[in-house]
Amino acid sequence: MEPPGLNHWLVVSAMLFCIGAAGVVLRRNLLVVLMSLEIMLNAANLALVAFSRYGNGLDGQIFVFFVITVAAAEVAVGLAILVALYRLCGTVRVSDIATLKL
Amino acid sequence: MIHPSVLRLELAVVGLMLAVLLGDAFARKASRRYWGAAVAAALLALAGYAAAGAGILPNASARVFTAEGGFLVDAFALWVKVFALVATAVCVLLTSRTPGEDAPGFAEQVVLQLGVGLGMMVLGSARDLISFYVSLELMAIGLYLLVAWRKEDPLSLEAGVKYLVYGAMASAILLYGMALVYGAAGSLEFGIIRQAAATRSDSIVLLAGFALLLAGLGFKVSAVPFHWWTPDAYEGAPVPSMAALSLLSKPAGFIILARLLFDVFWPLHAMWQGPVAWAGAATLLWGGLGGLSQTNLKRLLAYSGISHSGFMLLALASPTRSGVAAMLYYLLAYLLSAGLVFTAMCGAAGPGARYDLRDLSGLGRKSPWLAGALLLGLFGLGGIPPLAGFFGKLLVIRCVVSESGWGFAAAAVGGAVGSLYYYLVVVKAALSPEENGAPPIAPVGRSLRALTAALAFGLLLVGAWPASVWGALRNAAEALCQ
Amino acid sequence: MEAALFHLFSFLTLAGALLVITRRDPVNAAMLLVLTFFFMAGLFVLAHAWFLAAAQILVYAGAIMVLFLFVIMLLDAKEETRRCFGRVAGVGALAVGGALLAALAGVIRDGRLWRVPAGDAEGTTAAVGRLLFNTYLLPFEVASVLLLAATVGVIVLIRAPRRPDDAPPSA
Amino acid sequence: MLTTLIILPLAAALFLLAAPVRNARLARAVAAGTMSLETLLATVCLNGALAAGGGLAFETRRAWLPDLGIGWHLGVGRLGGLLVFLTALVGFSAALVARPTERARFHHALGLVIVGGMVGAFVAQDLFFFYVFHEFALIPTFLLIWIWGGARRREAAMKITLYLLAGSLVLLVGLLALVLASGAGTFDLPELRAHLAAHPISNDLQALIFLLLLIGFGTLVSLVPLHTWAPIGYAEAPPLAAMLHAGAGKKFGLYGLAVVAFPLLPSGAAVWKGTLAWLAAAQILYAGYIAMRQDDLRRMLAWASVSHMGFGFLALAAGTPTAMEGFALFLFAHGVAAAAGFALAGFCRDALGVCSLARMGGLAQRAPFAAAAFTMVALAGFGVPGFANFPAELMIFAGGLGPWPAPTILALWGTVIGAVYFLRAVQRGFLGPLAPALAQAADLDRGRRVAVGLLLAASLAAGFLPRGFLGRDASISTLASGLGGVRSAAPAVVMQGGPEARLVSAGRPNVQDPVSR
Repeated sequence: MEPPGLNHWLVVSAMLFCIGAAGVVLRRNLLVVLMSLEIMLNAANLALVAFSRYGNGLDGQIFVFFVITVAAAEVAVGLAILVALYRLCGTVRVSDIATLKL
Repeated sequence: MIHPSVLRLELAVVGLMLAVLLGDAFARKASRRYWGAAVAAALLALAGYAAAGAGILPNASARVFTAEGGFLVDAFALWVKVFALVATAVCVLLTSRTPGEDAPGFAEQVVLQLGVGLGMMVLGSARDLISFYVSLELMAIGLYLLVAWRKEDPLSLEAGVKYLVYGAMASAILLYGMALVYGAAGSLEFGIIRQAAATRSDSIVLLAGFALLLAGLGFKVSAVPFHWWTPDAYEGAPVPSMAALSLLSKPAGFIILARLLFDVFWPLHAMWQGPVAWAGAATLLWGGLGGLSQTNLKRLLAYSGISHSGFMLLALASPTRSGVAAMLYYLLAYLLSAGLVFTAMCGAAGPGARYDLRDLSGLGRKSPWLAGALLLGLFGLGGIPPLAGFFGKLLVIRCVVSESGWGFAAAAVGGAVGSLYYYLVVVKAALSPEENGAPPIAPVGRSLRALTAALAFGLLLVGAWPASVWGALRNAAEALCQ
Repeated sequence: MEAALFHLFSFLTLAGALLVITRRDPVNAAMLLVLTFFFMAGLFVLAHAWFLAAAQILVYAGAIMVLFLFVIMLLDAKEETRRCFGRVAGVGALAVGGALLAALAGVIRDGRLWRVPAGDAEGTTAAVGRLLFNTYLLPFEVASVLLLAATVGVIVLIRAPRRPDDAPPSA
Repeated sequence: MLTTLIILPLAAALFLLAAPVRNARLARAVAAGTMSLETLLATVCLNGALAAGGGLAFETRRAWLPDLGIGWHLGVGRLGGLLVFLTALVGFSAALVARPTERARFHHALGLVIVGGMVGAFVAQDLFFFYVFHEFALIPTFLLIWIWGGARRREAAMKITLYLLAGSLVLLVGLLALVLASGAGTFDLPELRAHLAAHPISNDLQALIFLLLLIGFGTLVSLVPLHTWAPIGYAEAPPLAAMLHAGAGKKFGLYGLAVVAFPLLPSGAAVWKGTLAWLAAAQILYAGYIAMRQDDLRRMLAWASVSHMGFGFLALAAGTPTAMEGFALFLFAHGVAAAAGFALAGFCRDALGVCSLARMGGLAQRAPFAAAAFTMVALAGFGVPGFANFPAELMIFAGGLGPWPAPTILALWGTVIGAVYFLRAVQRGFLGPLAPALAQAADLDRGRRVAVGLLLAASLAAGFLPRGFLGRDASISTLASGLGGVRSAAPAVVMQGGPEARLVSAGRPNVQDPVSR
């Protein structure tokens, strides 16, 4: 089998990105929405790693390191807000908290 | 190598953050009454120091690099820092009024606001994609928390969730764009990306990355078609966080947009000019017309913010220095007028108020000065001379007429008239006789009074005598467009 | 061998992600997400990003997933009984997604990408660390401020109002 | 000098706001005192402008924002001087007339701000300040109507403000387009005029920019399709706002057309002139017809004022020397007459409590001074000799007959219609048997007598001695170029001799028309 080229990596990353985006837009459970956001970020990570592998040096990998850090913080913040919301309203489903139209 | 002296402003803000945190842990409760004022005073002093050059820039056209070229201080970056410091000070002062200095969580709220301000300061100086991303995220994460801050109010939490989901999605899109740009240019550094944009403008990877970058930033500045989160986030957020959204987050979006358009992707300017202008016109009209049916002041201000974003996008769509200068002036005018409206809102009702328009009824009777501040702010937003908003609008329309053409000028007039109408609706509400159930006005402290006076003075000064800031703005614009 | 592994990991990653967004039970979704990230770490290894592969497993599987599961247990999140996709959002998302896919397809059809040779970048811990603490020290520091801010904010948000003076101030 | 003229009312307004003047009479005294001083200064200013011939008097220049070509440039030409004098005079009378029931300080302060803004607009020689000063005066107008207006004040305030702000925005676009298209890189009016004389803008562009300016200025003067704000706005406004706006503020639009749009965009003007002339005739007849059917005195006056603006447009469209002389005098004549009219109508509403003609018959028996004054306003309104409107309208007709015979003849009917509605108002409101509602009515008090008397005296003075207001060597070349500055090279038609001589000179086809050149 022919070794994978840059385009193979990008195809995977693009598909992953779209899956993540679909999850964010379509799912109603906010926990799953947060997971989908993680998938989107990871799609970008994959692209960065691929570019880094194909001739662009290590900078891309450093970038991925930062993205992982930020993503962790983002998840923590998101989950904290969800917990606070759950305490108040008893739900984490978008359709149940649609006082403001989402 | 990092030269700490170049980073002295940022380090001072970090120091301030730590001081507030430590103070919260150790200081006695009685001593906390003046914290908000003290922090704001420190920030304003820093802003003054930065405006005077901060000892970093020898002259207006100098460029000082540090952190291996990842951090640049030029006149533009310095102006961004001044702006960020002043805007943060405004937010801190608003916070010190709602819910009050001795309330739990006050110190943490201030720390987060300082963090958001710091993010904007670093953003103005970022020279590579990593610094760009990290500082933008610093702002975003602080703001997610600040929007959701009133944890006893479901509306605030919902707004926080919503803002987080949409904001994080925008970040992801932005990040993907960055990845593609990195792949096409082979480097994270802005300088090398610019060269790549000049030599490889036919690369689809580069263009797709650029487009995704613009889309992601469109979210941050609430440009059509990425604007829908704005009214909900504004409505749910407490007033100081709303101020942080519109006085820090949106300006930061425009700052980095200007950096990308006029510096990094300048070689592609023939390509981005049209889309930016169209987005600007659409944003302007949407903001101007969408607000017409609103009955809640916060949502209305969100639409007003969208319409102002449209104006600034139109300014940026003119690929000239005067376009950048117009955008910078407009930002300043927006800071002063919107700040005035927010201070008036803080006084018009206590924390937790919904700010429906009829809650404002009778304000003119109950507190003529608050009503006056509100009116002044609204007229500033509406662009009535001699307030700063007018000159900003003039500069933008000047750019539009000379660069974008008549259709865009018509859109500008249409959007402006629409937003003028709903500002008058707010004025109407504030001047009408009191209805039953209007909340009592909140006691206005000395620091808030001082803030009101300072903003009003600034609004008049900058409007009646733009030469007072024009030199700095022109230098900033020239530094950006080298 | 490398090609086979690449295709295997890619397939598993994508399948895992698809399952994550289609499962009704959040616990299932979370477990599948961990799996997805494991496979992605495998891809990282194939790209010679050794350090990142380790970080991916440590941070995601070790920290983020635990956080997710913990919150799921805390919230006692149940399976969704109704349709888990919104209607209006679905139409909009399909349109946007289609446009996005088309744009990405354009990127991928760029013929030059096929011929890019692999570089010699080895993402060892030493190399990454050297770069991180020299060239990218400043963003590293900014990230530390970010984590500080996030910590402070999250603590306030999560802290239950316990003390009597913690009650919301009356308007 | 001119800076003082602008600062004086603004400073007095600030003083009124800041000082603890609780007494309404004291507030009025402060306002009226300031305005009398302002009127004196304005007289000096008008004299200077007349003495300066075609140039600018009392010129002041300061750098403001040289980067954008904006400077603090003040100077007063003949037309400007006349309007400054008008503004000050109307401002003085309006201050005497105003009787706010509450918050008198604030009321008078807003009036002073309007005067400051209007004076600024008329003396500005820089398009930026020209625009800014006018718009500056709009918000006080809004507040005056909003707080102290009649029953439908909210609607009126919203409508007038939105219309005027929207019109100003169109105007702003037009002015910016003009400045940018000229390539002169300056907002300075005399420099712009000189530059454009040497490098005119292409014809198509001129037509477009002129249209924008026409819509913008036209909205401000209630040009007919854009006039709907005026009737309700004036009908609901308190006397101070109605007098200031109808008397002075509204003239800004015509003034702007005369000094900016027509001289700077001659070929653009040529394109739209015909339309404007017909619109003007239509406006005179249409608004006059509606005025005839009004029962409310203030609404009638408002429609009359809309109708009269048509004469101004007709004069501009004609552009002949005679018409332009008439135009200048007309602005003044209409200003004082309209101010006096709204002062009396305000008196009827505020002091007598009725404004409906059907319910106020026989007022002459109780208030002879008011009746006499209103009769004089009516006579002035339809151009009876002796009042300034007569020579003004005569010159406009004489000048308009040559270029636009048909619209001018139609417009002549406007005076007939004017006679109908004004005399009807006098007859119904002031003559006949005393209406029961007015059994206890009192006549004008001293302050109002002085104010109205002064305005009518000014109208008579200008009617008998128009030269005293237009200048002795009045030549249209200097008037048309408005504020002076560059003298037009056209052969000056010296205005001497009676109306017949003017008719002849205007009717000559070979008289060169400096406005359309």
